[in-house]
Amino acid sequence: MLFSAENLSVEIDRPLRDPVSPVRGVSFSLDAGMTLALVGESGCGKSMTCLAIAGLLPKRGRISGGALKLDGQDLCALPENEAQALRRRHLSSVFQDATGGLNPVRSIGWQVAEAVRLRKGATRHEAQAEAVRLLGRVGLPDPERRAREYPHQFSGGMNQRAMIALAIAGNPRLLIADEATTALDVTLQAQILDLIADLRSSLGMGVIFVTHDLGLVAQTADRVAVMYAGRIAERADVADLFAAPRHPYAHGLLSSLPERQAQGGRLATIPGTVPPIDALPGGCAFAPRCPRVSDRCGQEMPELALGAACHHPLPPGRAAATIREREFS
Amino acid sequence: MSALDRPALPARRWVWLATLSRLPVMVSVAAGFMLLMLFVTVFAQVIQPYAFDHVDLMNRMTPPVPLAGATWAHPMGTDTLGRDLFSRLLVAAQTSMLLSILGTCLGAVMGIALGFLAAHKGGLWDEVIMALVDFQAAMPWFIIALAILAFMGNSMAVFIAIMGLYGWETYARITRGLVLSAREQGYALAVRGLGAKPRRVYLHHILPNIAGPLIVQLTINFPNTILFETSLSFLGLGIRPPMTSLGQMLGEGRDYLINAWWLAVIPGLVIFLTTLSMSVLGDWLRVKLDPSLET
Amino acid sequence: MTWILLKLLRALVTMGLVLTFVFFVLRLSGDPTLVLLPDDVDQATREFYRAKWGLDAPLWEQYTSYLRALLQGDFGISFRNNIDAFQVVWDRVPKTALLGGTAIAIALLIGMPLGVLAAVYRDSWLDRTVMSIAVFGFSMPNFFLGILLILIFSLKLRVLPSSGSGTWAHLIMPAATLGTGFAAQIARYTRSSMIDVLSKPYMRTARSKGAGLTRRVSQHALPNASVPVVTILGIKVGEMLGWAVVTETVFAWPGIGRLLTSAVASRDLAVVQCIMILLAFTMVAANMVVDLVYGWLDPRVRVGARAQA
Amino acid sequence: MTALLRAEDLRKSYQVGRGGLFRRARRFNAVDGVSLTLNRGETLGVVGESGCGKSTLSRLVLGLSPHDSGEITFDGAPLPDEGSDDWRHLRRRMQLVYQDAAGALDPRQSIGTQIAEPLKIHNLPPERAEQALADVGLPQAMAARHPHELSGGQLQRVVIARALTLEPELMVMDEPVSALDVSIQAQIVNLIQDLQQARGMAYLFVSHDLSIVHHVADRVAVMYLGQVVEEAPKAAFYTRALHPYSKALLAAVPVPDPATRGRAAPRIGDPPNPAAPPTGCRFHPRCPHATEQCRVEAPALRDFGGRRAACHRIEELSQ
Repeated sequence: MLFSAENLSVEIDRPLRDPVSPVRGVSFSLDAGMTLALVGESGCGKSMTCLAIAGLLPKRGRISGGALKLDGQDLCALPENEAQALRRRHLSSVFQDATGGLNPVRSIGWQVAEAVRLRKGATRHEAQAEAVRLLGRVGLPDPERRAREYPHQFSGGMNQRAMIALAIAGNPRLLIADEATTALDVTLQAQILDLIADLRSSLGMGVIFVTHDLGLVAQTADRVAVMYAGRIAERADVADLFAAPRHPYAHGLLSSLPERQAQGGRLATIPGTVPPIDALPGGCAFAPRCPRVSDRCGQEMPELALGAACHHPLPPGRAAATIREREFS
Repeated sequence: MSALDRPALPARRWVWLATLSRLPVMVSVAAGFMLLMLFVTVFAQVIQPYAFDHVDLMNRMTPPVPLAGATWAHPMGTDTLGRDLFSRLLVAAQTSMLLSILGTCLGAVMGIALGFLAAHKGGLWDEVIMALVDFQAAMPWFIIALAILAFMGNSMAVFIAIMGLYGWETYARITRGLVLSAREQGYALAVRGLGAKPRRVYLHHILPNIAGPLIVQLTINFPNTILFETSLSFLGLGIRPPMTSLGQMLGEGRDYLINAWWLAVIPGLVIFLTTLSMSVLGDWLRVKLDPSLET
Repeated sequence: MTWILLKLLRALVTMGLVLTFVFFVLRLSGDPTLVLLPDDVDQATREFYRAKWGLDAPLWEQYTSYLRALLQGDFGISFRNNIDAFQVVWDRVPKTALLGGTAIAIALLIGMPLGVLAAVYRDSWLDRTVMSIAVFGFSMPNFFLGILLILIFSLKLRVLPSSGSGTWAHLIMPAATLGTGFAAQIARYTRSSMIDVLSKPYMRTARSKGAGLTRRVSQHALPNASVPVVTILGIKVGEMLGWAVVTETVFAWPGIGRLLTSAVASRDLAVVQCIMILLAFTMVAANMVVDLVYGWLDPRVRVGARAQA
Repeated sequence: MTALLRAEDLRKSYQVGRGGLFRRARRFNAVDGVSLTLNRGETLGVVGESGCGKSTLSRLVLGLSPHDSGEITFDGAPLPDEGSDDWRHLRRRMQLVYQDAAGALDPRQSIGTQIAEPLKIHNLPPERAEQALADVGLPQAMAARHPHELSGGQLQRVVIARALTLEPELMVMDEPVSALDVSIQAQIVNLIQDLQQARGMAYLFVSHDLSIVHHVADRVAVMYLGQVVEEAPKAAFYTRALHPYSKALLAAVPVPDPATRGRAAPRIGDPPNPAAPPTGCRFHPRCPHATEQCRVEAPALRDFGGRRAACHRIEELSQ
């Protein structure tokens, strides 16, 4: 196993108020060459999970519990500098805003070369050559010249390619792509996804793919973890999830997609809104919006069992369409 | 008025009270000092124990109270002509405050009006006003003021005009920027799209939304205006005898540093405390009113 | 290259406007013969001097001949001591340049690092201390600070000379007086600019590369944060020239400021005019330098605004 | 029956950067010769990627920003000049809802005041405000709140309610659900459709999301770099698009079904700078079927039996 998160929790301190926990007991694992999708709506804790793994939590945030195992070594148990060294060597991230993610006063080549030097300790000259090679590898035409240009001279798509070049510098083993294609147009998005898939198989990386777009999940992931209010609601193989989701939230999410509706009809919806993380209901956080809710849900937090954290999961393998008719209308 | 129109007034009033009770100590002290200064500005003539220009050659250069040789008749001592320093200080503070308030307001009104005009009219208006702004910013205004005052002589009107012209360009630039960006904000566009006339958009929506940053600018500018006035008077070019201002007192007192340091230090201290209080208040207001300035 | 030419053109227009403004303000504000000549001279003498100084011509002609003279580098004759006004002013330039340069150096060397530290350790005791000192620093009227320094170091402790110039000891107090407020402002601007930059996504990118704090600050944040600070520096040069006049007066520092106050007192029109033109030129030049530095710091300006592909 | 909205050869350009002293500023044709019609009660979906001019178009047809050339008629009459009294009166009949609901509301005024504002402007009975709030499914208590206290979905409901108070005949929806979460998106889409059924409004529905447009639109127009390249009834468009760009767009949509994996993404490269569009057919540098003719000659929008497309090679390619 390449990487696993075990019962990961994150806490954020707030001035004059109690700290909040945007991530509460999240566990998943992935192997080399595999893509795990973390999917959920805004505020579900998927991005915070990524930042915790990458060691990029904001100043006031910290990992408050659990373990992050990279090749069996627990990053949380190691001394800070050793953990950061391991992360630097083996782990890298690509974020949504590529243009903002690149330093406007440094050339693209300088920035990629810096990543090469920091990860591999190459000489300045080697790093420069490697940067040009990487820029070519991610599909930038004329990388020699492009390396000397600045982010404002690039289009959004080119900047995202440059960010990917920066991320794969030094052949990391785990790539975290946090909404990496969200800001891009569909035609570009498709090409960037192809690039990531291609790099994954040629470099043998594990990929944690964070998105809110279930279409992207279906197209890219091997395994999926659906998050809701800081916890994993459902964890499954991609085919199983889309064929027969077990958690009512995952089911509701899938049902609300226009693609999965009869034409012209109304879309299935999940009533209500996501509760703010500092005012979560007791028990299951989804209970107030859940069509299958019982008294037990309001009192007892369901544990993740057989892929779904729910006291009343939908039965496995049942055709989703019939349930939708009955419960989400 | 429909039921929907009723704003939640009681709740908001409560918020204000709560904020007042949670003021940081420094801010409370600064606010207290500024209130005191305002009180002096209004009532200087009422509280002064002597006329500020009352000469008493028998009691010259008596020191202020804690020092040896001081009398309670002149708690802050007297100057070289035996005039009561406390009374002079009150009147000087009044003059300085009045001039600075007047100057700040003149500059603000002019700048804000021109800024609005530039943003609203656009085109040539905008170009001309912004050229004026650039020009004003490119002139060493303090030095020009110095020359004008020296050559035009002791005219209060000229002095006030110069104070008013000081700093207007900052308001103009800020107002123009704020109006332009507020107008591009969704809400202004949306209200226009509902069929509102420009007057409604400006008065009901844009002005309330940009008032915060403008007030902040006012508090930033006020200490500068005080320094502007006191510096000119210090050099003997602003307020001149027989009138007095804090800068003028300090300038006079400077010649007696060796024998009577308090003649310079006391007015200096008042100037310093005023600008300091205003800066502290301004910083606090800035965080409160304009979160965009301090992320 | 176009933008440099445009800047140059703009600077020229500004200079032209300043020259015009200075001319009319000074000519309209009083008759120099009334001030310079003794009260009891007769009208004929007065007229003689008016003619001699070219004050009898229509204003428009005075203005054109004034511009023509300026273009030839002729700033007129000092009314008081009958020598070339430019020479009188130019002799004082090194003193003011020394004072101003030292003050700017103090401001940058103290203000920038403190601002950076305050931003990096934001909300810590260090930040609060630095920022409190900064508020004191820029609220302090510079003439008052000067007087306090004289009181303490010259009159009480008797370690530094209270006025004049010549030795390094003479420079310490005036430079400190002029530099303090400036340093405080630079510290504040640097801090807020750094705070802004530190929250930018590219700082997270640098972190995710594994760059250490020193590297992140020096290689990634500072080059970006210094852009607005440099802009402020250019704007503040004018303000500083004003403060220099006050400081030079307090310490009897024989620079341009001191010359200005005495020339103003004696209504030496040519000298005042020359000083104002020189200072305006300094400000315009400072803004040009800032623009150039700007281009050097920020490739977005340097490469020119090519629309995003 | 006359169409509710008709646009004929609309053009709008913006200045890019500042002009020099001796050089004209470059202009960027955001909308470059667009013609379309919208009937009463109908939904026309306008799709395209960023920079294609769809947002500009949505403001042009409402008269919110002036067009350079071309003609817009609303209910048979040309749009009055922007800012005139007629123009302001016309606001009652046409309204805009766009992506940034939080931005569209004044942060300092209560929801109630803002919903009632159009009624004040047009001297209409204030009761309509309560009705509108109920129509979008918000409780009356919401009226006392301020925008920052509401969630994204609620804000979008407020914006829709504010537009509804005027009982418009045309609503232009510019990416109305793009900023919302999936589950909230569905709620708003349903609301928009319910309102249309109840009130018979016509929608110009602008979106980059082809699946949502598929769900709500009757007809679809595809824009690319300021021009309409294809326009067709929904069913025809989604079953068989004619233009190569439409095909690429449809192929790139990530389908939420793992069974469709393994389709190769269309390799059409990065989009060009919209400020400097290519010659001839604007899609030719990215088009797999481009010929010499495409490089030099701009294709006209031609009729293909109830649908239109702008491509030189449609006949060959559809064989």
